[in-house]
Amino acid sequence: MNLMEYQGKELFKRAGIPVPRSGHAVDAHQVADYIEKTVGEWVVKAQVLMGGRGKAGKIKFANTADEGRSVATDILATPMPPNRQNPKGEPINSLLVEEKLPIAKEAYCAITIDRTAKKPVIMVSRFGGMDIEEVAEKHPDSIAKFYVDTAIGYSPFIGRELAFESELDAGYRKQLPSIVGALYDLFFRYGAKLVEINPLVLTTDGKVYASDAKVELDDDALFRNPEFAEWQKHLPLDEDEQLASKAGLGIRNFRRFDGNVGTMANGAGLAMATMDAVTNAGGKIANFLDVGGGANAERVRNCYELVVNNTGAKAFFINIFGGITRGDEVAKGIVQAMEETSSRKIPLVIRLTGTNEEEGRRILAKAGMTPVETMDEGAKRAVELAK
Amino acid sequence: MNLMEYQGKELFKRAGIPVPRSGHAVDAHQVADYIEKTVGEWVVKAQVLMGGRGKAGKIKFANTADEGRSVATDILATPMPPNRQNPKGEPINSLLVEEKLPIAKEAYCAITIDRTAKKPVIMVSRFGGMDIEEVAEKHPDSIAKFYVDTAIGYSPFIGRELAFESELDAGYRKQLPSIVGALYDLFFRYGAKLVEINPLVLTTDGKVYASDAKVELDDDALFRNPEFAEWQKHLPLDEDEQLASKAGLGIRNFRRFDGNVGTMANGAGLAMATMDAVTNAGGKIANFLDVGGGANAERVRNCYELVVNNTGAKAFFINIFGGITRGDEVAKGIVQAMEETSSRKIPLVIRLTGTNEEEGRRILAKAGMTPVETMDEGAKRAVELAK
Amino acid sequence: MSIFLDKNSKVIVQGITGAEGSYHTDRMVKYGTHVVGGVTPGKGGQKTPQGLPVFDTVKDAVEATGATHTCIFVPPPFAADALYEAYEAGITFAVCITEGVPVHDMLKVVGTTPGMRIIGPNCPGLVSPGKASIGIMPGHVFTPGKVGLISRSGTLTYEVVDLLTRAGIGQSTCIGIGGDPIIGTTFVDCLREFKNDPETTAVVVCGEIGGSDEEDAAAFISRHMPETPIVGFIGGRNAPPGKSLGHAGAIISGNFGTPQSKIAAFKAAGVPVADRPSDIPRLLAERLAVTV
Amino acid sequence: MSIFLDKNSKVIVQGITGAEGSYHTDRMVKYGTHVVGGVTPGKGGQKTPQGLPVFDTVKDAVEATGATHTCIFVPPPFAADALYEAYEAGITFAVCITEGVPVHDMLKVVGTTPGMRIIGPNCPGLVSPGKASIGIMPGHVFTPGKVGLISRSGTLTYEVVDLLTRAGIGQSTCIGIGGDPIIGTTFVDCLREFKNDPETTAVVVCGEIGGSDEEDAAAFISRHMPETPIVGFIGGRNAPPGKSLGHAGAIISGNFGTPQSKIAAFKAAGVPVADRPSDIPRLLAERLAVTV
Repeated sequence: MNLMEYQGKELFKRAGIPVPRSGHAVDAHQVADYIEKTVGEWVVKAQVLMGGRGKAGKIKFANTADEGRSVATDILATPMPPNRQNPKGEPINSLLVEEKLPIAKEAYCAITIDRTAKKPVIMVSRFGGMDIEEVAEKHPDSIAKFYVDTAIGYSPFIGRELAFESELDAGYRKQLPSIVGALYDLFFRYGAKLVEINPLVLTTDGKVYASDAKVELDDDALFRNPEFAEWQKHLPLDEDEQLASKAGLGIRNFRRFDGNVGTMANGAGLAMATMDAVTNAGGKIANFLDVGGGANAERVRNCYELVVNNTGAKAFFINIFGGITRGDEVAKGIVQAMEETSSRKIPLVIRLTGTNEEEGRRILAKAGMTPVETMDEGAKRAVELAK
Repeated sequence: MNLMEYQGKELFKRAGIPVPRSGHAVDAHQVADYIEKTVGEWVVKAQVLMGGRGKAGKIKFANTADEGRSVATDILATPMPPNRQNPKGEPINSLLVEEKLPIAKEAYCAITIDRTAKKPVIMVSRFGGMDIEEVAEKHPDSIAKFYVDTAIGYSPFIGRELAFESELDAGYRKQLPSIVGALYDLFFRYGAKLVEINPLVLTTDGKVYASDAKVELDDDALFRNPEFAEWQKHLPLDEDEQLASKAGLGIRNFRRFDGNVGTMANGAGLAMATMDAVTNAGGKIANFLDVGGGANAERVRNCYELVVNNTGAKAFFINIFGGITRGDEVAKGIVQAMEETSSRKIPLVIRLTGTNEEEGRRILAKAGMTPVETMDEGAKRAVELAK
Repeated sequence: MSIFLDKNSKVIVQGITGAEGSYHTDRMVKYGTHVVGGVTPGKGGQKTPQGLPVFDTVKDAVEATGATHTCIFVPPPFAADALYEAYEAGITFAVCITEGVPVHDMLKVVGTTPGMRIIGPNCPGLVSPGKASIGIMPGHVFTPGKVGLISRSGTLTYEVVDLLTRAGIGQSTCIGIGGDPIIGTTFVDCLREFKNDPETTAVVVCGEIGGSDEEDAAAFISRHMPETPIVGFIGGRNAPPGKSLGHAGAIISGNFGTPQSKIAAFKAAGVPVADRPSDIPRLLAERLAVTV
Repeated sequence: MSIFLDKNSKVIVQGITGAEGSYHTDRMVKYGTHVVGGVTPGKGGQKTPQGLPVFDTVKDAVEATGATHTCIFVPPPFAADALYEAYEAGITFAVCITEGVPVHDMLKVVGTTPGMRIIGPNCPGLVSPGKASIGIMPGHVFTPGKVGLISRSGTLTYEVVDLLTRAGIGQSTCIGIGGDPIIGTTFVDCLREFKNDPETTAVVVCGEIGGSDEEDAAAFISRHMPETPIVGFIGGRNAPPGKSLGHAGAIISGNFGTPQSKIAAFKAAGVPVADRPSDIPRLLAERLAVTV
């Protein structure tokens, strides 16, 4: 779960990371109200998950309530424009009104997980306010890294070392160790996969603030902080994610494409291999669908309806290799789907092997269905049927 | 710093350890008031650091406000009687009025530090409500122990293992892992050297409560929780501790005895060896005094006055072996003390060696003082002078 | 020979009386695995339908049976606790089947349990064909032989094993290492073991998009196993970039993690990469023919 | 020979520009210790009055000088951080002089820094006479020789060393291990090193009341060093029970920790216990005469 800036900053505040004064607003009226009540110079920022807000004109300054109303109206008028990662753009549902900082320097600080080292890695760069990928390309040596021993955790020397190694302006030095420490606490306490401050601002009066906040929480750890379920409601799910969620799947278990061969498999690896098999057979895939481990008949039926009703599939290849998933349960689900559903019916190619395979085949046979033997065979057949 | 029961229970509450409802009262009137407002059956307990409250009649039951007033008056009427560890007893300054629990079972749970293993050790016994030393003697096998790996910390299986190994009543099982976990959090977060729940009560309706709370905080970690400084004010210091504190020493750096040879040394080890030397020379020691490492002239002077004005010393043996403490500073302090103090003057024997020894000797020589060469010689001379 | 697991490895099951634990214990026992008991707190002293003793704690189980291996079927919030319990009881090999374990739990566990090998989490376990199986893999597709198999995906493992078996190529040990961002045992860890196993003569590495495990494996092969016949496969080659499909392991990020990067790394290490799982047996046969 | 430290050990000082650090660095250098630099964050690039380089971080210092030993003079809240900084920079031997380090800080540090030997905290350091000194011990009382000395107390160490030197008995290495409840290196750790040091022929163990380090040492001696001439001393024999004198190490509790228990343990291990420090040289001479 990726958090919006205002949500990330709420966590920053709790962890003791200094953030500028701010107010969250859902319309231009609230923006004007906030500025009216709180004298100062302000920045109004679109609250979206996509990057590139500045370039898209979704961050604007305002010194009076009227200016605030006006820029807020501007920002809210159009959604975030699409980019490569987000081909549909993103609607803007709220704004953050934030104190304008007298910026002297901008730096970068983040903590994420290094899969190979199997450790949290803290990164600091003296180049802030720009895409870190760009920094990594242009100034690779400017990024200082520290791999944290999880048995020890954070200790202030880490922040000191990073400040010296990244050659941060001396003005950061005193404050960095405690800010990085607080960021590490947050990272660990809330089970984050990424926490990022970009830019980490040094003001002309020598203070350090997190001027932006990017937090990605581990979905698997959300149960430890039930309040995040509430936050999640305010986050935009794209249509695919909404559909997956409604069907009782993980939001990442379903994704649509332009093709006409529907696919479903158990396990992400097999589901990807199934898509590859359809492509290899000359077909175009209509979707990715991982039905998950240990799926029961009802889940299988839901998935059938999900694909048939929401994709351009003209044929449907169901590829199950049972392990924790049992063939009999899958077969029952398919039979139920075909018998009970009110959805349109499309040609079905089933491949069913592994755990309880025989029982599954018996159930399918009773309903007049004969599974194919291999994945390649099934893919080929489905591609033909979709033509 | 040892906490009173009511202070320990305040920490328990914060950590999420279930404790009975209670109110803290400083006189019989407040006890009656509390019971008046809160219907129930109550226990009134003297708040002291000494053990043995039950046997001393300092824990009594009360079901009405009148009973409460009466038992509170009784309890407050006399101080805790002396025992071996506390030869002067202890005044009773406040009371805890606590819900009377319907007790089904009593167990014991504690966490302390094992010096040899260099690990926290969690202990659970199915024998609660009695002295753990007594349990250790009579039922040594009933105490289950777990040495915690500090790189890992607490994990719930530890509580489960302890519950099974100590053969706790099954009623404890579900709740023990989280209670021990909370206790470990408290132990770690507040820097405790000991946390103890005795008894840990299982009620007739299947709930588990900490019915008593013993917490010893590490004095060296108090700076991390400034609020404890406030708490410390409510804790009784004995006279020696008060005197040490006033002289700017650690409360454990000064202790008086019945003899007539005053002693002072730098470092607890040398101070103890100095006492031993006086005893070996046939003398009786008037006090233990460790002036600490790196003492300056002013501290030395304060210590001189502390001994001369508050003990029965007829002679004073100052034994300094400089390391981090410098001989010149000590010599200056002694000279200042002799020249400026308004205190009575007693014969002084000085032994001064180690860091900056020559400079120190010069300063003493100027003031007409000649140090002895060895500890044994100094002790012998001081014993003679005290006769 | 095999790695990690053989007929004599003494295995316990944590969560043995739960639905999954009980079902798969039965299958492991039937496969021939030397399961010596299991753990469910509060059920110590009972017996499973197979007659296996149930203990309250792993410590009790290890003391009574001498178990060294464990298979963990517990819900995600309790997986780290189960791993630590196994570790403190002296278990040296733990397979964690559980899906959905918080990544920080695994970060901490892998950093603080030196000396205990962990397979998974979110993995199907491993099989040393004809000897023993720990986990949830369908035993009947395996056949004993000399090819080692490592895969990040569970069901894809079965698929590939099935193809190998049908092609008459037996396996020494097949390991599903799991698809989570932080796993106990990586491709490289497994390759190192296979390298030292005299009866494993070839290896199949089934990777997928995301992460850099495949690139690390290629580097290891090129340095330490240049002579060993090894065939690679990368799942998800037709996944569009920037989208995350299924488990977190399959997120493409940066230059690493793309199918192109992984295929290039394998090829640079002299490892042919199969276009589809069904090509694996043929490529392997070719590599074996060249080597032999 | 000596243990832990010799003329070639490269030493840095953490907190080198502070009052204590600066003063004792000067004394260490004058004693002949191979001090190669020091650390004070923000003062990197400066030189000390002795011309030693100052670095911003231990990592920088280790990279530039190859230091393996460190001496820590920082205030108590920062001692654990300083030890971790040394550990992560690859330092293998750390002396922590700081008094008043929270006991939980040390619990965690000693449990998570495998491979780094820590002396202290709240200790005076160690001296290998005629070679090098790390810490705050007054160098002039030491003389080179073959007796190892271990003590929980700082000033008592000087006292005993002074007596040995005056009696013409030189020392190989003298270590003040510190009086806190949790210390990095115990009597037993030092005894093990002395046992393996060919040029240490006898040892003096200066214990005190409280804790069970002396009892552990006696058990080790009886098992592993029964032939070595060893003399013991227990400070605080006249301290009344139940009272706590000075540092926490001197709290008497239970059966362990009393002077009686410690003296009995030493005697059972064949270790004579001196009634007063001034008896130590005589007892040692007697033990040496018997052995030789």
